[in-house]
Amino acid sequence: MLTAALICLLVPLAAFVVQLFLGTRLPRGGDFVSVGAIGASLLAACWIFWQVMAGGEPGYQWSMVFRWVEVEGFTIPMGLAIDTLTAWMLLVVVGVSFLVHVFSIGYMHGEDRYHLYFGYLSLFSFSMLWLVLSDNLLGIFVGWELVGVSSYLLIGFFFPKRSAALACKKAFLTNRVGDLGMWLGIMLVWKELGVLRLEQVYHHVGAGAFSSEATLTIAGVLLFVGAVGKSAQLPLHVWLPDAMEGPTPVSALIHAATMVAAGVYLVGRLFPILTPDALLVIAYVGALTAFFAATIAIVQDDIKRVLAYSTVSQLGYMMVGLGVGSYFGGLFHLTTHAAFKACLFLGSGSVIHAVHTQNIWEMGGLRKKMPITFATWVISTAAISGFPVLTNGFFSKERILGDAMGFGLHLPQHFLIFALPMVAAVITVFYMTRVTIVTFFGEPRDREKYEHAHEGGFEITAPLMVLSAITLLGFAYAGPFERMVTPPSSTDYAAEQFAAFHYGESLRTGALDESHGAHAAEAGRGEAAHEEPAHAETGAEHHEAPWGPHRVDAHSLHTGHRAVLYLSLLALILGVALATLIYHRKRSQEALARRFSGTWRVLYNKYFVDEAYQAGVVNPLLWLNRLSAAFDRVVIDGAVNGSATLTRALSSGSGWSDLRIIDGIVNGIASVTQVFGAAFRRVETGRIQHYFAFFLAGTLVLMLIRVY
Amino acid sequence: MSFEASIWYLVALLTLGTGAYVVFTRNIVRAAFALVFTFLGVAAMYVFLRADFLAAAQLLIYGGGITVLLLFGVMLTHRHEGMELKLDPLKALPAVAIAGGFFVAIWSAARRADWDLVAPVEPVGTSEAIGSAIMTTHLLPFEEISVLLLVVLIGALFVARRSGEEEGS
Amino acid sequence: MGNTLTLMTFVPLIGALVILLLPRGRDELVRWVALAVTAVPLVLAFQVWSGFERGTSEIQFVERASWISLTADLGAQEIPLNIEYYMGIDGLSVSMVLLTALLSVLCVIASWGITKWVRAYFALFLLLETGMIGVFCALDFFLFYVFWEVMLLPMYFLIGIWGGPRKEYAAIKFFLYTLVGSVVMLLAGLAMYYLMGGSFDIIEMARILPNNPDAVALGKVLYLALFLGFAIKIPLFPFHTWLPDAHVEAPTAVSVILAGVLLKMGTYGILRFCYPIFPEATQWFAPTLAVLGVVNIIYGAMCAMAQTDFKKLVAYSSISHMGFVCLGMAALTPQAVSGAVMQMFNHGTITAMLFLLVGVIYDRVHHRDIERFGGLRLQTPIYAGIVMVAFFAALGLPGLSGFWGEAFVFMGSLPSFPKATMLALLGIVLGAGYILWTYERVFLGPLNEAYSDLKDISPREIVSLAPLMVIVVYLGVYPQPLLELLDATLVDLVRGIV
Amino acid sequence: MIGLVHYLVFAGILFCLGLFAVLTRRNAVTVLMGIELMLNAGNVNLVAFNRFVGSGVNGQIFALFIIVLAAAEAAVALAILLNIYRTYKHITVDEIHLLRG
Repeated sequence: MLTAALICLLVPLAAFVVQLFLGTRLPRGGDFVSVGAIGASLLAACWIFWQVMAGGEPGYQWSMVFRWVEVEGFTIPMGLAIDTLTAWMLLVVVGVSFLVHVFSIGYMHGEDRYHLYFGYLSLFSFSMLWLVLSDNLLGIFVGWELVGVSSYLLIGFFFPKRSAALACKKAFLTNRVGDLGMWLGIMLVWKELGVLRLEQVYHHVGAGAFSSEATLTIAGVLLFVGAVGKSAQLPLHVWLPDAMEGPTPVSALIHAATMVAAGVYLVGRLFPILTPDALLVIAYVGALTAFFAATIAIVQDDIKRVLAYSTVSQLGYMMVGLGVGSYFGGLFHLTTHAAFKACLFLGSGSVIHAVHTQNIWEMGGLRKKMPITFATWVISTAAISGFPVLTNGFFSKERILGDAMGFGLHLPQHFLIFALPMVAAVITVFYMTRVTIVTFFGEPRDREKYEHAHEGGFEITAPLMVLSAITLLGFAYAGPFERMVTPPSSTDYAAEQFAAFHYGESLRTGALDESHGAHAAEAGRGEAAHEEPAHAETGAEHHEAPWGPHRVDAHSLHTGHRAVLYLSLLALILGVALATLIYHRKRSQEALARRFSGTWRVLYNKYFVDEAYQAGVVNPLLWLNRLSAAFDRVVIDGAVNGSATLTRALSSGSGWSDLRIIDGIVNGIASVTQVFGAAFRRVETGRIQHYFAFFLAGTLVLMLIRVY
Repeated sequence: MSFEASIWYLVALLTLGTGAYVVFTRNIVRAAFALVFTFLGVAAMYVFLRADFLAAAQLLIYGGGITVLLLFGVMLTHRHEGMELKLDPLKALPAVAIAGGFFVAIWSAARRADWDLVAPVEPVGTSEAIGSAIMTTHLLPFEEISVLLLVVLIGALFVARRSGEEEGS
Repeated sequence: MGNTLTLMTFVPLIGALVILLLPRGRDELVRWVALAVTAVPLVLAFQVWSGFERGTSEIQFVERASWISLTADLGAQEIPLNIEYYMGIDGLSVSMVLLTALLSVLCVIASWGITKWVRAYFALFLLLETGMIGVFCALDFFLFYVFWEVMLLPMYFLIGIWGGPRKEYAAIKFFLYTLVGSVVMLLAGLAMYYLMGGSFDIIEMARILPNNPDAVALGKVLYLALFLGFAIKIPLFPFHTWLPDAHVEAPTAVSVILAGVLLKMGTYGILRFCYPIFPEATQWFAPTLAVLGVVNIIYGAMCAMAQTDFKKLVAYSSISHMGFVCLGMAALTPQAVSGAVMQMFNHGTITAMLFLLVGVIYDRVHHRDIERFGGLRLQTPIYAGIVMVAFFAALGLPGLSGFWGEAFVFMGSLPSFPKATMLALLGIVLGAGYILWTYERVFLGPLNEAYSDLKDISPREIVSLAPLMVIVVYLGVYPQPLLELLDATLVDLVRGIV
Repeated sequence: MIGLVHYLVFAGILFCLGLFAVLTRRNAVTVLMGIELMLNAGNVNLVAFNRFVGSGVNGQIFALFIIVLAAAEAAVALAILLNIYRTYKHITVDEIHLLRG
């Protein structure tokens, strides 16, 4: 297991190093190196997945720890840990990454710095895997930042374009603000518990080591802020739409499937230690984001921006899922979303590759020219809209909405948590169908581009087909996912696991499972695989969140699920009808804009959030900088130079006084002596006799004195 | 007054007279000749004081040497200049005052000081005593004075040579 | 093993003399000799590093000889004056000595381009190196002060003669600032000398003075006096204006040394003198130091953001980074203080890289105005890559050495100053801000056609940068070697205070 | 009897005469003569003292030295005079004041 994990982790890193230094010299720009590397990781991931699933136990846990920083004052352990959630995440991340690599070969063909692109992709894969595999908060944070850097590099790949340069900077800085919150959270945990490894954190939290629930909530919320930054939730979502400046496969990989999912993964990891009101905060943020982003998506005319906002909205869904305690709903939606959103992005990539424009109003009627892309696009759109049974999206989305409904019914004052996502569901269907119609149906708006359009090569169409296949087979892996992936509850971890740090692999099958098993049985989950499509009747089992924050009773959950089933069908139909009604006829963008001018303008400008940030945060900061620099120059330097001028003034003052008074005296004396001198000078007549006479006079006087 | 005293007075008077003449005469040549007589008077005084060697030396050096030297000086620097050696009384006044002052000082000192006189002993031939003294106790000054004379000799020659020859060296 | 430290300190001095004797015209020869001379202390430094016994906090490589000893009857009592030549290093100074030796070699390589009075330049440089190593090894206050001044003088000339346009002003300002500090420091030193009854030995002072009643009474005043002298060097907020000027005007190699080593002397001094000798004054002053540290961080970052001169920006970033060190020191927990000392070492290497890189671009275009650059990454990809590594290290990206220093400082200082740490955390965002903004303005975006002929980084420059990059990456991935060096000493230091 | 006092008075008068000559005469040579007079007065005093006070011939030797010196001094003085004469064409003491203060 250790070797598999290390292979999976380190091979992309090796590929990155190879690309960085040897990239240009390798044939075909070394893309085969990166693809090979990610292929190896995929194999390793599959092997791990198979190993974990074969184990059959939901709480399967394997970890390898080594003392990384060991000093008298403190020790920082760093290690890898694989449990069922990691196995799934590995599969998702490496799977999508592999498909994106393949897609990139076709898409990025002929770009300069081709080798660097693949290098950065490998770096991204490495950091994402590190994040997923790491077993402690600090490790996750390291992965967090590395992922941030690789997204910076990838978004800024077309850096000669000024907009790309700004976008990558904006992405990194917004992430950094999120990381600020996460850092504080980690430090709060370190301060309170003195330990960072997740298992130990669960254990200590379970044992009530936190000073007070309030601080635990604050810690939870702070860590969630990190997730908000990374998964582009409401306050910090501004970077994701701009991140579309990067190449499309990058958007597919990073901004659809993996990186943005990291936030949800973190919340998933922290699930056991999140207090009820922390979860509430998460749910609200999720709901708001879902609704808010969906509305903006309606009016976007750049195909990638539509998908970007849809991603933000879907992430909101996942947060709502986790917020209301539906561990399975949130995380499963993450996996399904990864699949169909990646497919959508890659689809848009192939469209852009074909018509060389991102503006949907310059496309139209492409379904005849690009059948495969069209087909996969429709499947993924169905998935995101939650088309029942056939698509994986249905399972995850319904579960979230169902739980949210149940939550809403159970705690009516939080009804908004259900209402917003429900409305967002309708809007999602609406904008997805709008994009589909404008792009693929109707007559081509730009004849010349339409003629030029053609289906991409095998590297482009293959990934699309694979992803759409995964989307369709949703029902197959819904059951196993639900059975295997259960949150590690803090109470179950026996203390002795953490007694001693150990180096090397410790395959704990024994100790943990039976204690966890007991929990599973008690939860009353039937063993039967969940093959039957209709979801409603499985509602019998009631699965309250492990920590039981909300203790949502079975009844409200039950009604919730049934109601949601009908509501979502209704939403589906409503959305599709509305969109076709509006967009089918050859309406142009301006016509529509005029009709809804007011709301349209607000939505189009993304609620002026960017402008607000610019005015509210960036400009005052810049102004403050100029002020402090000026202050630095004027005041401090002023003080220093002031003291210098002061001393100069003093010195000149003393100089003046020196000149007037002291010099005066000296000159006075000089002039006096001068006068005497002059007087005496007349004495010096130069005639010897006078000298002699004076001399004698002197001696005579002396003699007289002497004698008398 | 004994015979000797009267001769002494005579000689003293003679010396002082010629001395005054040297001082007050207009004619510088006459002054020079008067100087000779003054030196003779002083030599006589030495004889009275039983310093015979000294008298001879005085006569020899002063009488012979210095007066001739002065005459040379007079002759060389005197040719075309008038004899206007007049004495302006205004300048004389301070000089008289100082000279008088000095005389009074000396006079009073001489009179009031009680020299422990010792009975004048009849010295017999001082030259032998002077000779031995020069060669023994006063050898150093004697040597120095010889060096001095040599230096003066050269110096005088050097200073007094014709201005033309300076560049010669 | 006996006299490694003395050798290490005085070989550069001898080298300086040798260089002065070399014939006038032979610049190349002078450069190679200088390189050889600086290589010697580097080898010795490695020997010391490997020979240094981790895990113990007592002084190693001790060399002790009586230097000046006479009994002067000063007023009432008879105070024997004995100043010893007492050299030794412990956890705190071993990393600094290594840093100094390494940076000196790199700076000699970096100053290959100096053409004006080459001999004088290298002689002064080697004298500077002697001063620096001496400061870190001296354990006798008098000897420490002598080396402190020896280090100060050549720096003044190096800036004053080979500097940029406003070099005289900058040199004078630098000199006066540090001099005022050192004078106050000397006063404090003499006071300690009398309190000790006639000995300058720091280790003795640390042992005796804390429980000497009148030393405690005077503690605050002496602490502040010493602190002022060192605060100017760090530089802390009110005293920092000399740094940007000195950096902007100094030639590349000199500003590398200035930022890489001289700034660390301030914090080193505080940790060597103020902390062990005046424990209760340290505790009394700690909150103020924390506040000053945070001010340094935020203020430095904001000023940096407003700069258009590349070098001034890096100078202000140094102020911001040194703010972290002060915060770490103020927190008085073993983790924070070891974080602070780690940050000192890491910042030394990272800033050295930054200044060398600024030097590279300056040698080519002879101006440092960020606004006039643009899209250089197209023209000089390798250079842009190295700058990116340096920038992200300065940013505190995990996986590069900058992160660990800040990480430990934050972790350590949160318990003692929660609010200050949160503000300091804002610093890392501001830091990210001005660094990426600069990177974007200089390297990204369309290529500024004025620089289409710019040639990429030369092998010589890469040689001077390579060791630093290796260190930054290695310590970033695995900080243990540096941490185990300084840990024992610092834990003792903090235990002594708290 | 001719006592010491007589000689002293005689020498005093001679000395004052010489002094007066030096102070008033305008011709450098006469000034020299005046100096010679003063020197002789000095000598007389010496010899007189030697005769009346003490024993031995010290006084006389001293006088002898003075005589020799006087000769040397006269020679040098005249040499200088000649030089002055050659440059000034006159040797009236009043006009020679090159070294004026």
